[in-house]
Amino acid sequence: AGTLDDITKRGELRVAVQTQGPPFSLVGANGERTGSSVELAELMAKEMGVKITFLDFDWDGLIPALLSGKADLLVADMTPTLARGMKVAFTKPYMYTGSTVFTKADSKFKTTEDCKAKGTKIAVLLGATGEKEAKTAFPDADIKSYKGGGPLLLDAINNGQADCGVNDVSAVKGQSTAYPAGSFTIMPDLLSKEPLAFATRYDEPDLLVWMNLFLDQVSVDGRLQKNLDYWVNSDAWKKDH
Amino acid sequence: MAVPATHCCSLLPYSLFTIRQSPSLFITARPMLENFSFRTIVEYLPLFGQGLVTTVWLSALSFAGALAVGIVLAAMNLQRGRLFRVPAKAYIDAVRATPLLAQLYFLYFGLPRLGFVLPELVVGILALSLNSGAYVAEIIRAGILSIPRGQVEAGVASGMTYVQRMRFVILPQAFKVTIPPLLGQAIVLVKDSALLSLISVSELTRAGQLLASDRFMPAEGFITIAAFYLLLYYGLKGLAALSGRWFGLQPARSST
Amino acid sequence: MIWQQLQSLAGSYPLALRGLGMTVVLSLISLVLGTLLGFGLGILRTGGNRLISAAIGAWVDLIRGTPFLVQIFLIFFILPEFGIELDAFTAGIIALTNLAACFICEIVVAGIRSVPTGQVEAALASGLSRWQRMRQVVLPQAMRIVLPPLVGQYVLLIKDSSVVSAIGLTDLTRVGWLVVQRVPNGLLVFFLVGVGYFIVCYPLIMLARRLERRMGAAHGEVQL
Amino acid sequence: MTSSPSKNGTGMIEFRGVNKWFGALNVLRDITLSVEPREVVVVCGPSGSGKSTLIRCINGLETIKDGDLVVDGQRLGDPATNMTRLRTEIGFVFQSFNLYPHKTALENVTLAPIHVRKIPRTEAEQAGRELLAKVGLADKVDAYPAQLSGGQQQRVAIARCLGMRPKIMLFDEPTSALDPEMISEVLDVMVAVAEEGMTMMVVTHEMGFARKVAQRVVFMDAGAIVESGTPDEFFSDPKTDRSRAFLSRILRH
Amino acid sequence: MTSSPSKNGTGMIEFRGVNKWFGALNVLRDITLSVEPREVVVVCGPSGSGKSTLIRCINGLETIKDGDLVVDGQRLGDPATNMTRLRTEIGFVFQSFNLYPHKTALENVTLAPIHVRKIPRTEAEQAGRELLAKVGLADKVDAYPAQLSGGQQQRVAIARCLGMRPKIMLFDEPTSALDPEMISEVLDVMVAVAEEGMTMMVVTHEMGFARKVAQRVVFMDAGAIVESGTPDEFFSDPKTDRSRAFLSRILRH
Ligand SMILES: Nc1ncnc2c1ncn2[C@@H]1O[C@H](COP(=O)(O)OP(=O)(O)OP(=O)(O)O)[C@@H](O)[C@H]1O
Ligand SMILES: Nc1ncnc2c1ncn2[C@@H]1O[C@H](COP(=O)(O)OP(=O)(O)OP(=O)(O)O)[C@@H](O)[C@H]1O
Ligand SMILES: [Mg+2]
Ligand SMILES: [Mg+2]
Repeated sequence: AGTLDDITKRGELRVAVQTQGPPFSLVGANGERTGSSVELAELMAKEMGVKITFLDFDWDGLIPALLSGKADLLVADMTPTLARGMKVAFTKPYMYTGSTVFTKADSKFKTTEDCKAKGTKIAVLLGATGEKEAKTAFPDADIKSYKGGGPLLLDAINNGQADCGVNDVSAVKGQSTAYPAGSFTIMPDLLSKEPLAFATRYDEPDLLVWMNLFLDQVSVDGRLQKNLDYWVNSDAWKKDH
Repeated sequence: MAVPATHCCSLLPYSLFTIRQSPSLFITARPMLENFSFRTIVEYLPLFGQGLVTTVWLSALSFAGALAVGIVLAAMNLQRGRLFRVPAKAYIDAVRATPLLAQLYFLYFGLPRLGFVLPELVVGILALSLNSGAYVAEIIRAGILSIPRGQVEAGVASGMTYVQRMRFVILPQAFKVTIPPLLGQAIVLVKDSALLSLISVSELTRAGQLLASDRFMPAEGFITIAAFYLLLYYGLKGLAALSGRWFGLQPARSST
Repeated sequence: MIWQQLQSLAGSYPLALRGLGMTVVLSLISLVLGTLLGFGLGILRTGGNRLISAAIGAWVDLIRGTPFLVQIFLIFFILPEFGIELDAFTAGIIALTNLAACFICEIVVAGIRSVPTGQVEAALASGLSRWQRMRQVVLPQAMRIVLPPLVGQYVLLIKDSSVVSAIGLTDLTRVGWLVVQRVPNGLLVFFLVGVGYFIVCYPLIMLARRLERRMGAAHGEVQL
Repeated sequence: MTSSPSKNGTGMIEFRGVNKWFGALNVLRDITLSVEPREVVVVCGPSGSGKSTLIRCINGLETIKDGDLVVDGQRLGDPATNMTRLRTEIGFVFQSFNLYPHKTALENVTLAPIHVRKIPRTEAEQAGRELLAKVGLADKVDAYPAQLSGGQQQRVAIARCLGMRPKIMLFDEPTSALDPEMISEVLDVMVAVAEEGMTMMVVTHEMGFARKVAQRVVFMDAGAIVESGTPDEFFSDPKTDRSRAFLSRILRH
Repeated sequence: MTSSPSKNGTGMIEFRGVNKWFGALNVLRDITLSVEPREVVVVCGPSGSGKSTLIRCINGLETIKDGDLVVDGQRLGDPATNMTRLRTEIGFVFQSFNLYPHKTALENVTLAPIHVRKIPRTEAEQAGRELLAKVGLADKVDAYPAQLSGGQQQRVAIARCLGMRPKIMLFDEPTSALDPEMISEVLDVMVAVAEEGMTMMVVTHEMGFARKVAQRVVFMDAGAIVESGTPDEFFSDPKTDRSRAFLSRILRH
């Protein structure tokens, strides 16, 4: 019996999420779990005809949850690197984003170039691809990796603990909306182009095939685009959550 | 990949609260242990080494700070006058009743609002010292109070000042009593220092987490840091035993 | 802006209450179980059987010497590989109970050892059995030494319970992390989390103080 | 009353060639001594001579290395001997009282009767009150040890022993930690117990007590019994130099 | 030797109408007493009568409520009096010795001279060794208190006092925790100190000592000085019923 059969029998799709902040995964004002990735996962369960159970781990628990079989799949704003691909099976990318540089609006760092100065304090998220990007893009800078999600990066920049932040552009845009407009300067240029994908295990090939099929379908019928337009490419979600 | 489902009897009651049985749970696949990669650990060893070094000196500095804070607080707490005692007690209680995480953020995000932007390491050491200091203060107070009243009086009677009594009579004796609980506190501090990874201090736990997030090898990462912490634990225990023996040169009990 | 953040936070109070509830329930159950187990281990450890006491000592060292995060990780994610599958709540309870038991064991051992040998000899001389000696003579006297640090340990364990968020339980600290995504003010959010813990822990600290004073006074100890 | 060990083992307490070591220290050297039923023996000697060790051996608080020690017909160290049972027949009054600080005077007295002898609580308490009254503490039944003076504590300790209705009572310097007024309180109680015909071994330097109730005085030095005789013989005409020197010092002031 | 308080305040220790309360308990009642330089006064009385409290007041271990207490010309409780300085002139030997368990015998003796008197270490150690030799402990200089017998500890405590070269020495029941042989060791040392002309107040029930060296015996009861006189007067012809009853009890055995 394959994983899909198990899921059908169980009537439940178990999805591990990481609540890293808007726009991908967050807990709304009313305590409900929502976000771009979360809605995609819900859509998946709906197409499977089963109910969905979210397992909310912090970063330390996310990968073990998938590997140990506590979760069927993993939905987070995660970049499928080749090293990671040695351990888990990624779907094909469902969107592309990239790391961007942002600074406090009134700081002396106006461009990405400014941040390359020696000793600039660059805030990144621990373990995120932004951390790698920052190390190559700013070899002379002082890279500080934080844990706890994108919003705390913004908080650190806002408080002056670091000069520039590097994080996923969609996350930065989504999360900066919690501040008064114009608090941050977000550089227009991207340090890199990064795909985002979902992950499952290599011992669940059927589920992987299905998920890829799902991504194809929702791209073709526009549901994916609708989701991204609402969550990622605008701050339309702000007024609802 | 999947190993055929063979039944395996669980050692513990299946679940005390919710019974969530799924067929895949009966598979004896050991994805994390079977594929446990010592090679990767070795590859990451330099990183763990750096983390270990940071943890050690960070904890050592913080513990020194905690001792200083603790001694001052304990001294304040032992005064007769309320002027010193009340604030010391309030501080100790507040610190003990709230999590280190809250205290860390209080300093990390709070200090800049008052115009102090300090490096993360400094904030981290400060937070650990101030936090552990409250516990150390209680340990020292208990140690000092365990010294028989007659010892204090003997010091008083021979004309020693408060400071001389503390230095020659009370503290050397109290120190011996406080070694085991201080060891306990040192261990707590070493493990608590992992929390500093939240404010981008790169220590031992961080190295393990890196292995988990770069290579998706959480078991390798976590088990390795556990091994290193255990090493530190036994190191500290040995140190405590040594100092205990050093202070215990004299026979264990006085017959007074 | 602070005002707006506070408003936004106020809306999250059901979530916060749930988190607080989880913290309290987890701590309560594991403290009760941990205390029972800890006393058992402590009594066994002082019981005279070398092998048992060495085994307990080694286990206590292992638990005291490794991060709680790793312990909970092993229980929740690695035990299934040996066929022991636990849901997050049970795993959390087991991990916390074990942690509590090990620390409490140390406290109990210290308490038992503090009872003067003369007391044991008096009990021996009047023909009390091993268990009667423990129950009637040693434990009641050890409690004097044990109670204050025991209650202090409870406070530490309540705070340690926050690590359960690594296995997907939403306790008070975790709620802080969730809320800070929308209200990116670490200082404010974690100050409030701190207040939550304070409400639970402070009464315990007061209790420990009271016990310490009462026990001290009852036995005629003098202050410096 | 015999002053030499009986050969046939009818003694209540029989030491035969007992030796004991603490590490390299031979604390008891070849002790041979027999105490008859209803006999009162006083043990004296300089500090560190092994007096405490001697009587602690009798109820098994110390184990012996070689030689035989037979108490109430049962051989100590013999696997067939139930020590816990035997100890209920032996009362021990410690120099430092060792009252249970968390129990009242009455509870101290009734604890063992209730839990070891399985006497019903009401009955045990009745008996306990009578005993406390007998040692002059009728009004202190509900006091905790910390609320009692040294002499009162020592009397509770004696009542605690008597409560088990032992066949033998052992006293280890029962008055040395007391002040002069209290000493006489305690000695009065001990005299009363002795006169009821209890087998007793008493480590003490109270010569008045020895003269009054002891049938025999045993003088120890460096782990060995140096001299043994009736109080009159011993005090008026000590036979060895060591005992003469000792007596001269303790009687001098 | 005077047995009434001197009016002009030439006494080394002068109590004038001293009262002290512990809560509701009036532990010292209207004490008036003067001790001349080089005088040896023995204080006795039943337990709880306030003897310890009396001598503890003299070096300020207890504070007094009203009345005057003048020691070596300095009024206690007066802000002008440097208590720490004054205490270096008063040696106090505790009933329970209170030796520093983490220091050797020699270190116990030299600690205060070095740090309080600021005597150079080598000189202090030299003096300390001589003192320990004087109390018969030349071979125990490097022993820790736990390695000493009770009598030896008590002698170290006396040497520790003498090491400060005080003008006054106060002893609180220095022999009550000792066994008979040790009592005489300690008394011998005290007699020697007294004969060198030290001002001494000694709480004790050792009548031999009182007869031998005391110029005056003070009998206390319930916080008040009930009787005071030369040892001969006091022992042979006590004037109050209370002291007669007390003497009869402590002399009986
Ligand atoms: N547990 C022990 N380990 C080693 N030596 C011991 C122990 N107990 C007693 N001793 C030693 O054994 C000797 C005899 O001790 P014991 O207590 O029997 O003497 P004692 O005659 O009762 O003296 P005292 O009159 O001072 O009570 C002493 O030298 C003592 O130091
Ligand atoms: N710190 C204290 N608080 C309250 N009462 C006290 C305190 N110290 C002593 N007392 C009481 O004061 C009284 C006198 O005590 P003190 O120690 O002076 O008596 P003492 O004559 O030395 O008796 P003993 O011969 O037993 O040593 C006693 O009733 C005692 O209970
Ligand atoms: Mg003895
Ligand atoms: Mg006294």
